[in-house]
Amino acid sequence: MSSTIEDEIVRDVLQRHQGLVKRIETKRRGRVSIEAEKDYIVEIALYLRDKRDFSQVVSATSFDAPDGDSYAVVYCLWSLSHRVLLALKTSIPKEIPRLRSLTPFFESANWHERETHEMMGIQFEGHLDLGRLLLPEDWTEGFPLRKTFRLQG
Amino acid sequence: MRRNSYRRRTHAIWHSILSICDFLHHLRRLHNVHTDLCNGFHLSGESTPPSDNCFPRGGGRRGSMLVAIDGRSTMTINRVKCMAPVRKLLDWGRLSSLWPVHIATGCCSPEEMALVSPRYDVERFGVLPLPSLRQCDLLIVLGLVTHKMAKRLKLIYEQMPEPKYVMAVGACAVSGGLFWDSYSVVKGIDKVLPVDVYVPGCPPRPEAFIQGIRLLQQKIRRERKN
Amino acid sequence: MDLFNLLVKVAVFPGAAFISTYTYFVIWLERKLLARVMLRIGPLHVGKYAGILQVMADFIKLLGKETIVPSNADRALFMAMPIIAVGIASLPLAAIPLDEYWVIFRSDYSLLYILGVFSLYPIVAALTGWISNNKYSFIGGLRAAYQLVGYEVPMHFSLASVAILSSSLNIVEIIKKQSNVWFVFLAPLSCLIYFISSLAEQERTPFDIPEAEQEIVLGWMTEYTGMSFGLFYLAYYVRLCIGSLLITALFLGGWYGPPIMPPFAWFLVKSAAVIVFIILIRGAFPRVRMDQLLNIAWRILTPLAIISILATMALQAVIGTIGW
Amino acid sequence: MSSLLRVNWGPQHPITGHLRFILDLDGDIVVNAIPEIGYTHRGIEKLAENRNYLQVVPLVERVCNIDSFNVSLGYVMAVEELMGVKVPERAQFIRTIMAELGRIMSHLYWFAIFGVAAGLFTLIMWPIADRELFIDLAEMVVGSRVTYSYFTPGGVFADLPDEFDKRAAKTLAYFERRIGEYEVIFLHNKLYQLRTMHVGVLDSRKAIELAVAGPSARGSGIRMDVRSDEPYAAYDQLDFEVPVEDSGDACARAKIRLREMKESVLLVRQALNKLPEGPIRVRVPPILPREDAYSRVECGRGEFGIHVVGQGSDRPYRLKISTPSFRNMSALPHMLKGARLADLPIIYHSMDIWPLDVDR
Repeated sequence: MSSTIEDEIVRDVLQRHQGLVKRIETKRRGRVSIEAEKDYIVEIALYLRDKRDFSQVVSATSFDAPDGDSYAVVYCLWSLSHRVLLALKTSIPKEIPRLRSLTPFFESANWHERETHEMMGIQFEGHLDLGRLLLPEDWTEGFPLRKTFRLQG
Repeated sequence: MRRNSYRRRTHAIWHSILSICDFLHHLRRLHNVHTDLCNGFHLSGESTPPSDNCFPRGGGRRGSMLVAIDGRSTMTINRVKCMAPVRKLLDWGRLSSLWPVHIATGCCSPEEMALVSPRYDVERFGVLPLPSLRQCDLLIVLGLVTHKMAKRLKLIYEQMPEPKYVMAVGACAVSGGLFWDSYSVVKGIDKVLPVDVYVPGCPPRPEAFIQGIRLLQQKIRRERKN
Repeated sequence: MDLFNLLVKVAVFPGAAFISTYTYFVIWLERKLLARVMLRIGPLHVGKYAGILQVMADFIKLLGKETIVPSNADRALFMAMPIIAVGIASLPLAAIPLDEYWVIFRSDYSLLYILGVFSLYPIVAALTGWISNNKYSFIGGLRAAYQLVGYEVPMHFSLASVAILSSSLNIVEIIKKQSNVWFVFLAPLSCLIYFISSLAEQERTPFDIPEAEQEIVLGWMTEYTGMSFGLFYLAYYVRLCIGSLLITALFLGGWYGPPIMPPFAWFLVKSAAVIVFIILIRGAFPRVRMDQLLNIAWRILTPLAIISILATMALQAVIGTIGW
Repeated sequence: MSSLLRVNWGPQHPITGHLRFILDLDGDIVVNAIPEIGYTHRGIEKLAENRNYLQVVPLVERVCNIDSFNVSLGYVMAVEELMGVKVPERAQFIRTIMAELGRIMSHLYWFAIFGVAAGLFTLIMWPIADRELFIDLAEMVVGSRVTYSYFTPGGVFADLPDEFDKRAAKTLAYFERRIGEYEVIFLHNKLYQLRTMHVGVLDSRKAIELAVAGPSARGSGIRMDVRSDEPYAAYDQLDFEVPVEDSGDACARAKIRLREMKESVLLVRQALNKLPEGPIRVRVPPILPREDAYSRVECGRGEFGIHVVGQGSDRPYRLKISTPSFRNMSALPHMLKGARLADLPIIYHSMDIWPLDVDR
C-alpha cells in the first residue's frame, strides 16, 4: 500500500469511466484534476461523491477556452475524509452553452452555478433558480466575464 | 460595438436615476432646491419583492412635508427672517450635532468603525451614529457605489430630512478609484448626489475622516453668510 | 395664594423646569458615562466643560429639522403623538413628593395614580407604531404591547409589599414610614423585582426590545423626524428620571438621609445613583428576546413576587406583635 | 401567504451592512429569508483580466479588506505556483506572521459586530480598540492601515523593522490577557449565553452538504482547516491546534473564534522565535505561463480559493475568486428558516459574512 490516496482515486476513476475521461493527473499532494466530456460530468461527480466522499462543491469557474470555440467549466470538489481537492474540467461549445447542473445532487453547487450563469451565460439544465445574483436588476449588457465583453477603460 | 452599448447604458442610467443631478452639482443647500429626484425610478426584475410601505418609494409617494406644502424640502424656520444671534445659534446646533446615517456601501466601512472606536472617538465632535435615516443629517458614503446601490443611495438621500449633508469618503466614492474601469461601479457619487465634502484615500485614515467632518462644520458655519 | 403655589410647583419645582433640567443632565450623563464604559471620551468639544452643551446642540438641531409625515400615516395623530407622549411620560411627577412640602398633587391613593399613569406609556408606543404605517414601527408597537403584558403583573405584585409594609397607598406616607429603615432592607426581593420590571417598563437595556435597533431600526419611533423625534427622545429620558425617583421614593427612603444636605437633595442624589446603575447595566448586558422576557416575567418574577408578598405579610405580622 | 408580513432588511439597515434580506414573517418566526446580494459587486474578476499580475494584488485585497493579508497571500501563492517559484524561507515565516496578525484583526472586527448583533454596544468598542494595536503593528511593517499590498509574487515587499519583535511581544502579551477578559465578560455572561446558545443550530451533516467554510464549519464539529490540511507558507514547521466545537450554535462559533485568536497569538510567537535569516524575495518571471493553478488559504472567514489561468502574457487570463463568505451566505437561507426575528442578527453575524467578500 505505497500508493497515495490520489493515485487510488485516479485508478478508480480510470477503471470505472474508462472511455469518458479525457485526461487525469495529480499535480501535487491533495490535488487531482480530471478532464471529461460534458455529458459525463454529472456521472463522474456522482460516482466520486458516493465512493470517495467528494460531497462539497467548493468553487465553479468558467472561462473562454483559450483555443477553439468553447467555454471551459471547472468544478472544484472537496473530499472531507480524504482531504483532496478535485478539479473536474469540461468544455462546452459556444453555440450551445448548456451543461447539466450539479445542483440537484450537490446543494453547495447552487450559488456557484447561479453566478456562473450570470457571468458567463451558461445554462445549467436542471437548476431550479437561475435568477439574478450579483448584477443589478435592470442589467442588459450581457455576460461580463466573457471575453467579448469589453470594459470601457 | 461594446463601447456603444456601454454609452447607451450610461445614458439609460442617467435618464432613469440621475436625471437632474448635473445642475444640482453647483447648487447649494437651502436655495430652494427641490431634491425629489426619484421620478421615474422603478425597480424591475424578478428578484425584486413587491414594494411595501416600509419606506415610501418613488417621487409620487414621497412623504409630504409638514411645513412646505408645495413639496419643497425647505424649512420654515430658515425662511423666517430671524435675528442674527438666533441664526447663529441654529447654525451652531446644526454643526455640532451631525448624526450620520448607517449605510455601508464599500470597503471603507471598517475605517468608519475605527472612527467611532475609542482611539478616534468622533462623538467628541457630536457625531453620533444613529440607526434610522429619518433622524440623521449626514450621509457618509463609505467607498464605492455600484449601479445597483446607487438607486438605493438616492432613495436614502431622498428620505432623509433637510438639512442634510453628504460626505464622499474614499477614492471610489470620489472618482471610482481603483475600480475606475469596472462595469458596475459608479465613477464618483457626485453623479448621483450633491456632495458637500470629499475625503480621498483608499481607504482614508480616520484622521482624514475627522478632517472631513471639521471641514463640513466650517462649511455649515460659512453657508449662511453667502 | 394656593393657586400661585400650585402654579409655581407645576412650572418650576418639582414640575416642568426641574424635570427638564434634570433630564438634560441625565442625557448628558448617559452619553458621557456610556462612553467611559466603552473606553471613549464621549462629547467633548461642544461646550466649554466636557461637552456639557452637546445635548442642547442636539435639541437645537432637531428644532431646525424638517418634519416628514409619511403619506400613509394618520396625519393629525402622527403629529400629536410626540406631545401626548411627553405629557403622559411626565404625568406621574405630579404625585412624587421631593419633600414633604414640594408635592404638586396630594392624594391618599397616589401610588395607584402613579401606577396607572406610568403604564399608559406603552399604549402610546403601540398606538404610535400603528399610526406610523411602517412595518418596523408596527412590529415595535406590538412588541411594546407584549412587553406590557410581561412586566406589569410582577411589578404590581412587588408594589403590594410596599403597600403592606406602610399600610398606605399615599406616597408621602410610604416615605415617612421609611424614616428609620428603608423598605429595600425589609423587602429586598420586591425591590429587585420592581427594579427589573421598571427596566422593562422604561424600555431600558436589557429589555429595550420595542426599539431593538438591530432588528427593527428604531422600533415604533422609526418614522419620526426632527423635533417630533426629539420629543420622544425627551419622553424616554423623562421616564427614566421619574422611574428612578419612584424607586427612590418607594424603596430607598425618599428624602431621608444624614442632615448634611437638604432633604430634596438627598432625594436627587439617591435617584441619580439609581440612574447611574441603570446606565451601567446598559453598558454591560445584551438585549434579551421577547419570549425570554415573557419567560422571565411569568415563570420567575411573578412567583417570586407572590413569595415576597407572603414574606412581607409575615414580617408585618412579626413587627405588629413586637410593636416596633 | 396573506397572513405573512413581508419585511425588507437593508441595504440601509443597522445590521445588514451591504446587502438586503427579504423576510417573510409569521408573527415572530421567519418563514422565508431571501438574501439579495450584489450591492458591492465590483467585477474584480473582470478587472483583473485587464491588469498585469502585480497590479492585481491591490485589487484582490479589496475583496476582503479587513483580512487583506490572508487574501493577498492566496493570490500571490497561486501566481507563484503558476510560475514555479520557490519562496525563500524567511519570507514564508514573515508571511505566516502577518497572516496570523490579519486573522486576529479579522476576528476582532467580527467580534465587535457580533456584540452589536445582540444589542451590546460596549462590545463594538473594546475589540475595535484592540484591533487598533494590531493595525499599529501592521502599519509599522507596511506603512498603511488596512490595505497593505505587502505580499508580492516571490516573497514579501520589505523586511520586518528592527523593533518589530519587541513591540509584537508586548502587544501579544497584552492581547492574551485581554482575550481572557472577553471570555469572562461576554462569553460567560448569562444573558449572552441566553441569546446565543441553541440559536442558529447547524448540524455537521447539513454543514457539509452546504459546504460551510472556516470557523463556522468548525463550530459544527467539522475538522477542516487549510492550514493543517494542506500546509502553506510556514505552517508545516509550526505546531498549532485547530479548535473544534460540536454544538453548532452561535455560541460555539463565537467560542471557536476566540480560541482561534489565542492560537494565532501562539503562532505569531512561535514564528517570531523561529524566524530564519536570509533573503526575503526572489526574482519572478514577467509573464504567467499557459497553465492554471488553484491555491487555497485559510483566511479569517474560512477557506479562500483563487483560481488563476495564465495565457503567456503578464495578465491573468482568468482569475476566479472563491470566497468563504459566498459559501456561508448561500447556506444562510437554510439556517434562517424558522428562526425568530430577534435571532436573525445573531445568526447572520455568527457566520461572519462580509458582504464585500460575497460580492467580489
